[in-house]
Amino acid sequence: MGVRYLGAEVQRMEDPRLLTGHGRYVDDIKLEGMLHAAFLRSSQAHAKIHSIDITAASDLVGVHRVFTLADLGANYQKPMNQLYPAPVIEQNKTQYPLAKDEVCYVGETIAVVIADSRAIAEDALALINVEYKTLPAVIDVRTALEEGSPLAHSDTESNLMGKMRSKFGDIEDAFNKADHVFSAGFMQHRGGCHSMETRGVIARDDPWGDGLTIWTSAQSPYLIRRALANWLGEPEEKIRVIAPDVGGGFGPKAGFYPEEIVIPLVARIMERPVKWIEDRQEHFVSTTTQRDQYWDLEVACNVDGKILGLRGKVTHENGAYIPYGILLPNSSLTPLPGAYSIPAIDVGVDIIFTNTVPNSPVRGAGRPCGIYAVERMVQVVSRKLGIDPAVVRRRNYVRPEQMPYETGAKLRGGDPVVYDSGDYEALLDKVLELSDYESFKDRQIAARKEGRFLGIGISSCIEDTGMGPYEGTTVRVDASGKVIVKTGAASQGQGHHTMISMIVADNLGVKPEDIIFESADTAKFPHGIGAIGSRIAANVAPSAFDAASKVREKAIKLAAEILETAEADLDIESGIVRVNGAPDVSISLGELAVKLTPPSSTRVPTGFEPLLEATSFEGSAGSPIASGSNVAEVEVDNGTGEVKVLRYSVAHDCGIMINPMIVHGQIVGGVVHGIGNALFERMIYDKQGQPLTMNYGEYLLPLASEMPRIDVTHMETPSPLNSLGVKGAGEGGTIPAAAAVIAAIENALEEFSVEIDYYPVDPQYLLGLIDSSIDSKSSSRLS
Amino acid sequence: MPDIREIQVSVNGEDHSAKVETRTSLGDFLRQNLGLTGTHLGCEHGVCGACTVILDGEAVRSCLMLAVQANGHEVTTVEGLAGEEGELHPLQEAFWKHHGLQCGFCTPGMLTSLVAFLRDNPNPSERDIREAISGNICRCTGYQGIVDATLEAAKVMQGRV
Amino acid sequence: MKPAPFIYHNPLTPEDAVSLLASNEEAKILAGGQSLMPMLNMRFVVPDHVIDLNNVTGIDGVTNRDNLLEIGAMTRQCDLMTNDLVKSKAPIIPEALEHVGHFQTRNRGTIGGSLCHLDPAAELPCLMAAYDANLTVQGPEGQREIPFIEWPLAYMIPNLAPDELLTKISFRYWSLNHGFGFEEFARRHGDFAIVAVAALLEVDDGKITRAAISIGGANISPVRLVKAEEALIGMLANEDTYKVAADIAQEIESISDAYVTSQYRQRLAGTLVQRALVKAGDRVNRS
Amino acid sequence: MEIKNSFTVSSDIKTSWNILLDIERIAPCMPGAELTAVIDDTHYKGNAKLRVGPVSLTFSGEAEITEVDEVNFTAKVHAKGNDTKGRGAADAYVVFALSEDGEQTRVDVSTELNLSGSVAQYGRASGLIDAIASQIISDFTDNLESEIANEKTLSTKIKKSTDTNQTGVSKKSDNSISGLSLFFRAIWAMILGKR
Repeated sequence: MGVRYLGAEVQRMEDPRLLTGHGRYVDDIKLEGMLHAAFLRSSQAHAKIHSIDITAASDLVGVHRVFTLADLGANYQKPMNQLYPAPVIEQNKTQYPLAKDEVCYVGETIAVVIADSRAIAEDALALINVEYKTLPAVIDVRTALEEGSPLAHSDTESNLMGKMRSKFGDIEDAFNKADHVFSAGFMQHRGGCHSMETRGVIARDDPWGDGLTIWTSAQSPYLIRRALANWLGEPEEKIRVIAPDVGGGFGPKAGFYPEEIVIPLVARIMERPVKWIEDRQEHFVSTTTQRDQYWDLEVACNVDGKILGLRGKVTHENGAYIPYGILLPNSSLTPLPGAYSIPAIDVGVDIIFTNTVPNSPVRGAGRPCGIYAVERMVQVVSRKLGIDPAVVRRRNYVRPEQMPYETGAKLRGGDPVVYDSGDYEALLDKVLELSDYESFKDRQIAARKEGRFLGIGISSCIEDTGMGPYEGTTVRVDASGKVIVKTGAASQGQGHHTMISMIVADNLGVKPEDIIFESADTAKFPHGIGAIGSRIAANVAPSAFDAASKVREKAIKLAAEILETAEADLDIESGIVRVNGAPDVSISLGELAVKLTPPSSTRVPTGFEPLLEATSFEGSAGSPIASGSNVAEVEVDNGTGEVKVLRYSVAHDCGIMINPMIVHGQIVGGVVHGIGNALFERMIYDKQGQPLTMNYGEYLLPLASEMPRIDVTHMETPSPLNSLGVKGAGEGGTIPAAAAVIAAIENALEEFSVEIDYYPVDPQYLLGLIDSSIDSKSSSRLS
Repeated sequence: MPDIREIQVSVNGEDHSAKVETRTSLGDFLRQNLGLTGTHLGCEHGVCGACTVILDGEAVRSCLMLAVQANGHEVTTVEGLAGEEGELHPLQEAFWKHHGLQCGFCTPGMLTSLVAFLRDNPNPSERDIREAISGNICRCTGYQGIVDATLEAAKVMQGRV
Repeated sequence: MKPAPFIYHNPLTPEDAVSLLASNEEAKILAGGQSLMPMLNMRFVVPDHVIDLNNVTGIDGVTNRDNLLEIGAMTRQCDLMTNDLVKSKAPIIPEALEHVGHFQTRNRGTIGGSLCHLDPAAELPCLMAAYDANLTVQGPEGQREIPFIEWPLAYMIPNLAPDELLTKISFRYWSLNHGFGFEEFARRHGDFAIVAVAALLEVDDGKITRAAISIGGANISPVRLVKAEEALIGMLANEDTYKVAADIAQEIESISDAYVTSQYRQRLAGTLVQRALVKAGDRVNRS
Repeated sequence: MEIKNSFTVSSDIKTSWNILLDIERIAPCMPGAELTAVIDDTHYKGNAKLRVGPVSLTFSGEAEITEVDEVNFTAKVHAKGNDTKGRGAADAYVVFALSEDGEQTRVDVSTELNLSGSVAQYGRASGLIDAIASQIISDFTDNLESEIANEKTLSTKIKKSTDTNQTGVSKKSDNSISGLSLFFRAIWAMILGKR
């Protein structure tokens, strides 16, 4: 068996369909007799509901029925499940699928209209009259714990959802013996999902047949099946959840939403299929997002820049409910100490309820925030001590000889964070070379002579990827010789079909085009976890590899018996088992499959189980840690405050790359998301909790016109944790980007001593910093 | 009482006659009445560009036009870009080769926009292409694969490759 | 995001359009649709009648009459960018239109639609303010002409009665060797400007003889920087002179919103007036 | 948002207080508002029209006098209304407090106004909407002042404001930055929904 596909830039199997308009997204599915839903959502950030009058809406021609919570049935007057229970959740608040008597954010579902068309359903929404008693809203996390602050939920005593802390090493000692202690405070804002396809759900109930079938634009169909089965009190087997083509996910589609309860229930009650497609305005107020985090940190270091300890506090805005456990605050802490060997850390997080859309991870989850925090403190050390930021990094990196390196931090499940492999300084060297870092000073001076302000910034990161437990694969050869590959892994554009087909094709000796790939359908594969946390490659690649190997072994063993030759003399190529050196002695995989699925009155060959098939759940023995170093080069316009990213360089290590073209796409796309966080994307609420950023003219997603060309180079340090040596790559572009861009801005404005304390960095803020620096300089000259 | 009109539209070279409520957008009409679901509605307020189709040769937002306004006009959607035998348009080929798509949702609008753009700008620079697709949002790719694909498609279409 | 129901009307002449406007309450005119359609989809605007101008004849195209450019209200933005008359007589217009949305929206968007929508940051109103354009509107009683300065009544409210239709925009173009500069600052390509500046200059013997500076986005409708225009007359066309105008621009009355403060808009106005004048000055000197 | 206004009238506190409690008399002081029904002594129905650029809103709702303190001369009113086409709601808590200021009466009007729904959710116009709301309240108190001070002046007051609006953007010199405020003059056109 020669490796043919692994490591090659194989063009994606998904693409011909998607390029010709033949994708199948939820909204493309049309079922006989299907009705359409529109949700009435709270216009209030926080209010008691006195009454809901649905009379006029129900009477509208074309409306079939309007449902409030009470109309869903006596068994269903209860809040939604907590997907990830955890002891640190002191106050567990999940929402009702339709509001009961209190709404806690603008966008919370209150009622649903079922009509002949979406347009008519929307007509009816305007006729529903909700009588609210407005309650004070909590919007600013910084004051949410103060005495007398309004409460995000009227039946709680405090807005504190819970506290977490990452503490290891002797922090007191580190700060006592350090030459210097520096501090910095900053706010990090990460925005929403904004996948180009919004969410959407179709449900059909066939009580005498298939049961409930749900098509949903989701990253974790199995999680939805389990959560729904739990909530309904029904067996999972009678619920089928399918994630068809999904137009981007980025985290928020990995949860379980009220609509995924309401639409199935309503379809059951109406005895008709029902479709709901989230529109873009709904997306802004109902799809979970990340929000603000305020960090106050102190770093202890020696004169040479060696960092001894890091301590401080984070205030995390959680939104109104906890649909998704504590994944986000947790993943903000676990990346500390980043790529560095920092012996002592003590950072706590207060998780705060506000009357805004509930939180969930968005590409990178908390990791971009944790890494930003570490990188900011490295930057502070570099600036305060006047040591080049590359040098400070060199003096602090975890070194290859320290691998496996246990940081002291813990993963969500309680396992220690262990860096499995990598060479962080080598990555830095690579990115410095790629970005012409050495000659930057010349570029900067030349530009300054023309009145232009150039700056450069470095950021290094680690990323825990491939969290367990598994993502299984079944490989089966059918009578036609086609290879059916099934997995629980759901794709939102990451190219799983191609990646998995490459592995199976290599191992089984077939062509990728002879593979029939099926995924993200709970009826097709018994269980899966979901596409979150850059976990698919490191879990599904080993299981696909293993399942294909087992099928291969079985095929060779059977062929050896049939062809009366030794197993060692056989090889499989293009789906045909051949005897080495005797090419016309052969049997096809299809023929072997028939032997193992024989007609009636015949036997399965002795010593063989039926089916030329194998299933594997092999994954990674821990979280493989990917790593990267990035360099951003920016120009700041001192007349407008505008920042242009001129150049962006990435050196990345995600272990062995299965398909470098796909990895490259993940990195570049991730970087652009990170630049969006650093400079553009911001969702604003007013003091009453009304969202003000409700369209794409105001929520600034990165466009091609503002994005730089991104140069990427790779190192391939195999992970020792799985059979293929792979690590995840889905978020490694996003995680370090904001820190690199912001360090570059500060570098560009060094003469103004600008210190940036929040992102996204908008031009108004930056120009204000420049102007006030000029003002203070001129006034000090005068005095 | 819904305001319904009968319209005649040529879509991808095929004549269609249909009754449509006047408030229906061209995008919804293509998707729901004609079943051409390749045209995607991403924002329905004219910013994301996913719904772009070619109307009488020019790229337009199908969410910002009423179906009734297409009466008597010719529309090309993503389904109409490949050749009669299903051979991919050079731009589709180049998107495939350069990984110009991930989830594929913005892709139809990117392709229709760029087909019209390349007709008027056969030798674009990278800057030209980036400005041309600044009205098409992609959340996955970071645009680079799309830009590279367009540069190559331009060459192919000029017979320079 | 589907529009509320309405009755659609498809007039073929301006007169028919006006009589439809006069006979139907709560009617909205649909020109290029690039602003109205989003508002219909979001149900911000819920009209009972929509009157489509796209099949109305005789209200598009560009003509040159006695040093006046006359532009039909339904002339599409893309056509203004490629029109030879516009390119030669008022080259600032194609330059500014590069900033208007994206090529797909310019394929539908019209000059009349933009002037009637009257977004404070829109480029075309800013340009028409710079040119002191006259707007011809047709009503049941016939036509009237409105100088641009009287066109904005309020935030996004033009001086147009419910039964009137904008049919034509005309302005006197500047001498062949005038200089022009259009500068705007938006966060991303094609976004609404935070502030936009259109500057026109005529210079004789190194001294400024005529100047127009129009600022969009700063206030609720475009504003002419009259004080600065007057100050420039007779001065040498150089950066020090432009600085005088820029300083005046920094005092311009400005609005705040959820994203930027009025102070920032003022600051931008200063920067952009300076840059637009430099550009205009350079172009004069070259010709 | 919270908006505070104060004025002093020359009439004595008793007279002022009686006028203030005459809702049918003071309702028209609210620009764009009309009283449509009197339910009882403390409950009223009405409409308020508002135009924000291309968006014409009609809020239909109720006002309730929630508290009348004859001893301290304070009254509280809660008014709320929904746009008839579902584009949002306005909710206002208004506190009127009268105090003697020598021979005169000082009137403090404090308004807590909350807008919700799509009318409140447009960031680019948010500053403007706040300004419009403040202007409405401020004009209301101006009119109220006139009503209390001298009922005859009320009609002229409103007419005057309307005139300002109809002047629109007038002379070129006025439009320069040294001219009158284009911004605040223009807001009147929106409040009154002219054209």
